[in-house]
Amino acid sequence: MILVILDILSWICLLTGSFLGISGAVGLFRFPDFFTRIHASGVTDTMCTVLIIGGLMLQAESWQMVAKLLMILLLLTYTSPTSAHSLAKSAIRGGLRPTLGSGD
Amino acid sequence: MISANLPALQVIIPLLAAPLAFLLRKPRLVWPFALLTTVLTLLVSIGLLQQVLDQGVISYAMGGWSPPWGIEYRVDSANAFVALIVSAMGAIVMFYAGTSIRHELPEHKQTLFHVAYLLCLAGLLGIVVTGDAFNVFVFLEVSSLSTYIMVSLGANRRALTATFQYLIMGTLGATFILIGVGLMYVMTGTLNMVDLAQRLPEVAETRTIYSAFAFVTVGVCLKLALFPLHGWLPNAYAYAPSVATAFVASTATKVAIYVLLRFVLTIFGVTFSFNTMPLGQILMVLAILAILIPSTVAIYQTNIKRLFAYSSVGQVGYIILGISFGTVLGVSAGLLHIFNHALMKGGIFLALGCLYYRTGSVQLDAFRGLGKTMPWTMAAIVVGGLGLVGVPLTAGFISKWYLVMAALEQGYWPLAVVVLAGSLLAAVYLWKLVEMAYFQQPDNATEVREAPLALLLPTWLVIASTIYFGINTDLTIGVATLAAETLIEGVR
Amino acid sequence: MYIAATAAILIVMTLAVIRAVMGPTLYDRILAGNMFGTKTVLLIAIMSAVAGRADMVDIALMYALINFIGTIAVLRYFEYWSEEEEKAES
Amino acid sequence: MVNLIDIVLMGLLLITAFAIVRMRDLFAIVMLFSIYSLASASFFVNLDAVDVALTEAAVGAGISTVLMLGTLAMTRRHEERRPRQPHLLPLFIVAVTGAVLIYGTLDMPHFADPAAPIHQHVVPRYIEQSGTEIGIPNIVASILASYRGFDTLGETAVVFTAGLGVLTLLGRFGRREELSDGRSMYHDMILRVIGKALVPLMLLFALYVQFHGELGPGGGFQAGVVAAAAFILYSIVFGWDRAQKIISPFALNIMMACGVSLYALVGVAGMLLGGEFLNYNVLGSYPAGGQHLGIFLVELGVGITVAAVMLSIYFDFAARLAVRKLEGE
Amino acid sequence: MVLGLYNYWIVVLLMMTGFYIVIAHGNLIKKVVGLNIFQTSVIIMYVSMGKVRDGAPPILTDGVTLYSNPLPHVLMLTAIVVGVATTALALSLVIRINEAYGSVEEEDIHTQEQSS
Repeated sequence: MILVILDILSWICLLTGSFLGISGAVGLFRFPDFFTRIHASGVTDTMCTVLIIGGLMLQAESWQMVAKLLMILLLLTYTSPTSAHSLAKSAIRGGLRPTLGSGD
Repeated sequence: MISANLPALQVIIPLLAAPLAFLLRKPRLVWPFALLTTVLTLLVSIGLLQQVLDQGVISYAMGGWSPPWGIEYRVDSANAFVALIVSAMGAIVMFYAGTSIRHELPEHKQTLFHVAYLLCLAGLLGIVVTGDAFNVFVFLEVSSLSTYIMVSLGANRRALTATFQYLIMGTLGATFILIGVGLMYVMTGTLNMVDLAQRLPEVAETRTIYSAFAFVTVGVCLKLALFPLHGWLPNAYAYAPSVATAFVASTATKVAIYVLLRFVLTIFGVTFSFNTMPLGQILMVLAILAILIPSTVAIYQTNIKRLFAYSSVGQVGYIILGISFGTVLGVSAGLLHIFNHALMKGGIFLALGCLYYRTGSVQLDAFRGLGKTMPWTMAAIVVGGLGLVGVPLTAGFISKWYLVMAALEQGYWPLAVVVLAGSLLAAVYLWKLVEMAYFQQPDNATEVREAPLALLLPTWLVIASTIYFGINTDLTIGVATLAAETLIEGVR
Repeated sequence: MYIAATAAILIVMTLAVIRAVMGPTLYDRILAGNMFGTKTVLLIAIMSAVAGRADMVDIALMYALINFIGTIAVLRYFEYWSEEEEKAES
Repeated sequence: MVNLIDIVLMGLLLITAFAIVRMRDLFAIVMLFSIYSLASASFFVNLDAVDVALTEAAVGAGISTVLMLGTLAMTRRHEERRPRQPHLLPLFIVAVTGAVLIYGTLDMPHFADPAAPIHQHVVPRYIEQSGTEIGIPNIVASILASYRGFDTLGETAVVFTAGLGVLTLLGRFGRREELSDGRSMYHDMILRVIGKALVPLMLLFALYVQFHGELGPGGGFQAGVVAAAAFILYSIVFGWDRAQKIISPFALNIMMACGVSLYALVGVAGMLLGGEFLNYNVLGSYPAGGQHLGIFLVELGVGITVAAVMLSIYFDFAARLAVRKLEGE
Repeated sequence: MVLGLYNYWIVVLLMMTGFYIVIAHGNLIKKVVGLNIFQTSVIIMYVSMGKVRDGAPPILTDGVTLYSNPLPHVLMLTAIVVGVATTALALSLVIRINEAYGSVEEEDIHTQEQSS
């Protein structure tokens, strides 16, 4: 019973994660300028990672696997926003400005 | 114990000495150490040749894993002969390097040069003694990378562009070889040369093997600077430090030719290479072009190192011409010329190094009146040059004679004319130097003295040996014929 | 189910590559490259889950690290380069 | 699923490669190259080449990319667009070469065919015997360090040569201390915190990869590259001048020579104990024990050399950048 | 069976793309990138050869008998390392060339060499 619940839960995680991933990518692909794109990818990316890795963790057969996946999860949740942040910061410094909402 | 491990020691000594020399740091410690290493390597290769002549083929299983699972070192008369050439030139040039490098390079780069030199020696010897097709690639890269380092140390900024070009062409060549070996491997499942030779005939009639053959041959021809793939060579030779030019010119292309022989004759076999594939015809046409065109280009050069570099491309043509017959006589003529050309060109480049040591230039102008100011250096260049022309009593004559005989044996008498024409062209560019050196007055403005003994001695050792091997031919011809027979009979 | 997630990730990777190719600014490319890297990590995590091998997750871990360093390095050197250019212009 | 991933990744590789041909912005080209490298690395995982994948990611997407970026920082950003002679000759050469290769593939055994000769002749022994002969689970590590250990020695020598070469071309002995490669990313507080946390983790991971290499993917090369990458990260975030106070170029020089020597000396030890060069069986009281010790030492040598060389190369590049900066001011 | 030789053909295309960049482009850095693509594609070729259908990664595991071929993997580890060594050397040459000539374009360098 518990196994079935775990299974269903993990599928839900994986599917939602995939959906978020795709929506982020569509955002990256379709949005008009850099800052909207980084917004789109930044918001969905982290959640997508968490959900997919979480889904895999629920499926994992050994504790070793769970531990390693957890490490990846932690690493990605730390590094991905950091690089997004540095990227945005350096884009600003590099003279790039948002075109949407700039008031003109 | 030592005699059983000779094949491994041949490569291990310089390979291990390189990092140790790097740890010594001080050039005045590094050079004696490196010299000792090269002498030991030379002794090992003499011992190895002796052992091969006594006992026949030596097979040495690296790591104790029998071939084809492990890497095999397989020494027969052909590679023992080439290894001897390489390590002999290695030792002599290293002796010369002590004085020359101290003069040409700043102190902190001298150590780096010597270490690169040892690595290059190890790489070349590794290519020669190995019996594993992939191992060839690895050691090819060891020797290539260290050659790039040595060439890039040249004083002129053009040494840098020359090295870059060399690096690109060399890497393309090595990658082609890698592709070829991969295609062979996918059809046979083995990398060991003997094993490959035994398993290839089963699958020889497949398009994959045809294509593998093409890739290996083109890759190796890039490395050995066969016309028209010689683009990297003239500049690399012209702008490298004198020692590097002398060493690389007398060994690197020779080892590449050996690799060609090993792949074409031992692994693919004579029948496949020369009957199934039109290798003989292609090589012959390219060899004829290589003899005629670069030698003509050489005449118009004013940088004399560049002149002799073009001459090297021409001389490679002679060697390839011998190989293109696919007969014992032809291949032994090729091997003989590998040996003789290594000596002649090595000697000439060493002599040019003496000139550079005193005048700081290798342009044609620097030769003005050189016959008077540096008689021994100039005489060395002339004797070496006469060998290139192929005058009797020099080693060059012997190999050209054999070449012509091999051509006549096949009934290709027009080739004798080509060889003769090549000799004439060599005589023309040599005459340019002789005229400048002996019939022009030296500039009185600059005082030029004869080069120091530490440079002249190794130079004349090499030059004198070209005369010795022009008169006493038993050793060279004997070993070359034996080696050619081993190569052609193969392992079947 | 794994296959659905894999397909989704592959689609994301493709879109990221297209964005990296199209640009237009270098920052867009870096962003796309970063996204590509993260999705590679996920792809390999899924592959190792399918294979049921914990040791393959090490590779994913390695990718995550390398991807981070790559992004930071691009930013660092690009900034350095722009500084130089500004100096050259002024 | 293997086929799906295979096809898509191949397509991505093609897109990236073609884009690189067309593009002129060199920074973008390097970015795409790093994507290319990561994509090919995932491709390797898909084809079971886990060790290769680990190395390709670390080396291609990591070290090579960083070095290319460092070069770009010192040169121009754009490939100059200038009228050139039509690319007919190169195109012809490439077309012929490609045609020969395609022709060659026609008789090749089909992809993933288990009956292909490549899987029949030499390899079965590695797969069946290495468990007892060597006694470690990772077959790749067994072949790399023992069966074909001599190749690996040559490869370590190549790495050493590269370190030597970069030192020759870019290095300067002495007078490095007063140099600095300019404004680092020190100003970025978040990055600083994350960087500080990540560096020791990466070093730990490097040790794990080094010593776990017998059991899973990993080994000396990968570990060396990760260790070097950790210091490179430190150097990027905190500045090269700080990084070289932790590990000096002099120490790196010694390490890179010691690693190769260690490898070769293990081989010589085999010789002295009566075996062949690199025969580890004689190192221990029983063969598998000797193999274990030999592989451990050899991988350690590789790891030391690779880490030292990669870092030394990076430091040489950074030093050059610093010298440029000094001269510019 | 759909795949058949598909993988190899794509690999050949990739290889030739890299090769084309090396010989047709004049920018030295781009040449180095091309060389890397060329070498990486050769690695892809070898690794493709080593795949066995339904094989497992070549790490001995209980209960698994079918492994992919480990030998190409070993060879390619070597090739990757050789590749990065060459790249490092080539890039440092590019830096030195840029210092000596003020350009990394083959044509600029060529003109300068002709005039000197």
